Amino acid sequence: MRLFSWWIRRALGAAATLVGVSILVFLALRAMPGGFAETILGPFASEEQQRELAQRYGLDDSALAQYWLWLQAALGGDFGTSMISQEPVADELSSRLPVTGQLAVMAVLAAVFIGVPLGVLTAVRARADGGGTVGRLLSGLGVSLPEFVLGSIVVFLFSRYALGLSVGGYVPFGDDPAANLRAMILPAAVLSVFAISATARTTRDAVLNVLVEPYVTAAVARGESPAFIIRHHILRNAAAPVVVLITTITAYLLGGAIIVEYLFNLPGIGSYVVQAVGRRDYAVVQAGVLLAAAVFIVLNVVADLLVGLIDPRLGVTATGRQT
Amino acid sequence: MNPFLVVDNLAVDYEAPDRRVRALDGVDLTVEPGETVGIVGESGSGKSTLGSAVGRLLPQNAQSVAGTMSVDGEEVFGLSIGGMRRLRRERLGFIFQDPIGSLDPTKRVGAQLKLALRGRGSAPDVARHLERVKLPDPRRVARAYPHQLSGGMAQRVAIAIAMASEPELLVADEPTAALDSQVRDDVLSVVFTLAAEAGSGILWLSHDLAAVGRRCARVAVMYGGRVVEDGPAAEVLARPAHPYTDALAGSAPAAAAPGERLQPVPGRPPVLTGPSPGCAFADRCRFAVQRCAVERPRPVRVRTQDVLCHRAAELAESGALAAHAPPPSRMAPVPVPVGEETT
Amino acid sequence: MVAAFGSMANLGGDPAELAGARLQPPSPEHWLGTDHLGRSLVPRLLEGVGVTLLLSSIAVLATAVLSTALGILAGYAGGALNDLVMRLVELLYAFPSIVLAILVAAVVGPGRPAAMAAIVLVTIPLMTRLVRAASAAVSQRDYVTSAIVSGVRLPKILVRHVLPNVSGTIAVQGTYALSVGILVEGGLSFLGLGVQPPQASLGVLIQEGGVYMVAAPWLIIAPGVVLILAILSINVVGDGLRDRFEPRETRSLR
Amino acid sequence: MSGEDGHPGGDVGAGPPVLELDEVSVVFSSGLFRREHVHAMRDVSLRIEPGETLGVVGESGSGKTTTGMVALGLQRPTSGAVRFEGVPGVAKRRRGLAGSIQVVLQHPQWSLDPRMRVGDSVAEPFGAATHRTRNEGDVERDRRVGAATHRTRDVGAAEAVRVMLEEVGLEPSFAERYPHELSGGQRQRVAIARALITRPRFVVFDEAVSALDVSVQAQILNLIKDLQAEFGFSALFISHDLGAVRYVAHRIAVMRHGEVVETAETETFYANPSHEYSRQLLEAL
Repeated sequence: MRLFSWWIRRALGAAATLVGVSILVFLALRAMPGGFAETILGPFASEEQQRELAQRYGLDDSALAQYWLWLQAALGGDFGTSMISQEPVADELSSRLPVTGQLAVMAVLAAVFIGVPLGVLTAVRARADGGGTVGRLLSGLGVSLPEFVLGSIVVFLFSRYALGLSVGGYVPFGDDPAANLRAMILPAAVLSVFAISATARTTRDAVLNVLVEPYVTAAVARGESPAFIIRHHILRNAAAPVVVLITTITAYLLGGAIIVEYLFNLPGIGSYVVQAVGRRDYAVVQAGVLLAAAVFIVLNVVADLLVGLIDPRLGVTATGRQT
Repeated sequence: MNPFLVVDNLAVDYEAPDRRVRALDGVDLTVEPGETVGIVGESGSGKSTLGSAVGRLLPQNAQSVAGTMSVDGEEVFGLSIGGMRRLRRERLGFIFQDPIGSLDPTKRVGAQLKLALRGRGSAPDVARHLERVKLPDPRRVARAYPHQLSGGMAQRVAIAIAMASEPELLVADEPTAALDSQVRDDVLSVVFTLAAEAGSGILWLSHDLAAVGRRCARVAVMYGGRVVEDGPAAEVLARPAHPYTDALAGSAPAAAAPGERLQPVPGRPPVLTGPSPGCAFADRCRFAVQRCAVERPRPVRVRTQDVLCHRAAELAESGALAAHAPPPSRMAPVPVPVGEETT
Repeated sequence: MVAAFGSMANLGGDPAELAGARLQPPSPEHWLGTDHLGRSLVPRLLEGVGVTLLLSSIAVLATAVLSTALGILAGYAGGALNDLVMRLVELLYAFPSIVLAILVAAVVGPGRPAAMAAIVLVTIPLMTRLVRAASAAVSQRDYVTSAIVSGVRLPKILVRHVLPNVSGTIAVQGTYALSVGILVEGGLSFLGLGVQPPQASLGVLIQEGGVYMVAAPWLIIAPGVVLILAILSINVVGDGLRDRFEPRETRSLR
Repeated sequence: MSGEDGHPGGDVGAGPPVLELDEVSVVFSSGLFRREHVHAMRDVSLRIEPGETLGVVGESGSGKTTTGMVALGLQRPTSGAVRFEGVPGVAKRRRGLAGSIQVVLQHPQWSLDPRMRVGDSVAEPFGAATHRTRNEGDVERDRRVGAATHRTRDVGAAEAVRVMLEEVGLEPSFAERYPHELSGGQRQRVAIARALITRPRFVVFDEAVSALDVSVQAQILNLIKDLQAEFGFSALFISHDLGAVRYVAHRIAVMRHGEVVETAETETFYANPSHEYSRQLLEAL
């Protein structure tokens, strides 16, 4: 019963956030230079197009009514028309989604399969006197390497010297998987550095917190081996913050992908949005931002779902004095 | 029969960034197979460190700096990692203070018990082990997560897990301190009954002199990292031979008769940074003489007790230490007749 | 500190001066070489570091003030105020940092105000969450309860008891926020949406260097390394502060 | 309010009870649609006479801590009335009552602000109380708070702190120390000094000695008894430790599942507890 009502609250909260995000995005849209019509249609729209828009979004109506119409359109997948291509933004986004998605998935996989073991290892090996310093420095360096620096350097090295991989030359995975992976591995690697390091750091913290729990001491006292204790008692108990981080990172990767796609010239959503900002193609920016925020909110709910499955105690946090 | 546990002049230090704290300052103790021993001490007396040291479960910043400790002839601090693990697995058992915390929150009780049975446990086995600790409806308990249990139930589960391997010595570190007084007795009965059935010895660490005296055959009182008095429970309680034991018994409010004023021990327990130069209790002791502050006392025999006090023999003779009401008989909870005072 | 970063921009000569030939490699005269307009990179880099740090510190200072106020109030009061603040924070948190920064730049228009606003909006949710949690914990402590019972006024309780006891969290998170701020400024300027040339910032320099990467790699390596070192050293300071304010036990599994 | 005889006997009936709880219930609800209700207190009626210590015992979850919070005005009753010196409501009169009601809580490590010197911690309630005195020009309170208000406030506070530290058995030099330099027992002494510096008429001790070592616990229990004899405050002494409650309280209330199952004079309780549950508690002692 408690669980059920907790879930309903969580879902309502996520929905509220999503509405809040859409209001923010809508307000931003209206605040932009050129106004609403230009933002949606671009500056070169015909009179007829403008009339049609005014009718469709009720530009003479109250702001609330306009928001409602805009929201309905957005929910129906209508994000307006790109100023540059004069194509509907939604079509362009959906054709570019696979590239960004693939990048994010590759980076997340790296975070899970490299970052998590690294974090567990450095935590279990950590000592009071600071023996884990090397691992800590490495992961500290990793989170300090921004994509635009690391990416620039990688692009430079691989385009100047023959290092076996080339920059650019994106091919859809369905057309030629090998060529696709060759083109994607460098950008994904650049994107992964932060994800791996952040995951390793969070995992390390989480495992260190679990290591001092009485049930771990109890397991040691029963004569269990470290491998046994890690497998049966530590991994699951340390998983919750790592799951939350990885979902957060997935959303962050959508942001990082913007820079990586821009650098490696990949036809993903990120490079599309950056170009759009440069050309003041605002309808595209709006759609991209809304999409990223929506993905993040959905991922957050997924993370909560997973955490609920991992830890049967649903988190009750301290909320100040109730006097 | 050889003693199962022999602690000889054991000293353990904790290394903090800015200082070194001595937790054990030369502990002597022996526990015979199957013997029930209560270690009584206040916080900082070193009893928990001693309990952890038995299983070499000390925190990383602790190290033994002197003395030896052997379990059935095997030197604990000299064992290989594998040897130590085997010792813990096959011969030692532990119960801790925080019952719910010592169970894995993400695993059902049955699954945890099964792990402790090392995969040999079928569902009926699990139920049988839960039944032995007098848990009602064992099947339902097996399906529960630890946070769904009360403290008393969780501690029973922890006992079932610890006793599953029938250890030769069960170390119980304040196993009832976090429980309501109502369930304490029941939980202790379970521990002592199971241990008696399995022939396990018990090392029960507690701050409650009277409670320990009711259950254990022997009581060792710790102060300042040493065992200052060690003897049969009834004797130690009724006729303490060390001034600290006497003071401790006199300061428990539960023992005070109506209108009687408590006799607190002045000052506070010491924090040692190295070996104590004399008796650690000297500056709180109303019998202290100059010698007490500068010379470490050696064990002396007073009646049935081994005592670390320069003036023990003299005090025993003069009757300066109060005689306390005799403890109620051991093992059974004592029915209190209406209208009579409790101790 | 702010003044120091500000004056740093004026050290090492005039960054706009066309000091030599274009795209020259490092030499005794120009230690880090010259850029595509023939400007020496040393003064440019100093200006860039100064601008980036100045901008980020001011923004993080604003964040610290706002987050501390919001976090302490929400953490102490709990209830409806807490829910409201946390809902707002979650709303901002829902935007990935660079996405939020781009949105800000799109609305405000590219430039320094956009970069600062973006840093504030990106760091506020991170910091407010943790200050709130710390403040909620402190508010439950016995000394706060006894101060309330004694009739001590609320503002005094917040300033004398809660604030000093969450200051460790504020220091740690402020440090991390500074490194996030530098990242956001760098990323935004790199995309051409933050600081605008000819003014230098680390992001601007890296972006310019990227264009001439093949011909003049030193142009990107120097600012890149400086940026990485800046973030790394700030993070190390943050880790150190955290170890001090939130010390942690370690255990072995053996 | 006589302090000399140290027992409430002479005072009972001299004025209205210091604190009265009249059929107080507290219900906590949770859940969104099907709300679950937990009765932390169920029709609890208690009365504390001037100079009297009422002990409250019970297991965890029996509602004894909630009772303390209600008495302090930190928890609003769902139903029922709370009267302090005959006048209803405590929370709303907090400023007016500043210094009249104090509390000593459980955790020695959190009883004092770790960032404040001991002297400042002890002086804090004094400041709040003298402030009030000035605002309202309450001559009677002036006298009670001490000569301090006649001088400048800081000098007065420093002197009051010195006197109070002495009362709880600590040297004046402790005022300069920080809490982390003190032992648990010393911190509880400071917490008591802090509570008594305003000469309160009513003090709640919520598990105030539970976290202390046995040998130190006795010191604090004696200190509480002695100070009560000296200052004559009324007290609510809440503890799960029947031994401690029995030692300091004049009367004892036994709580279980949010209800008071028995209230009796301590001597009667020692000799002849009437409720079955009280007998069980005594046995477990």
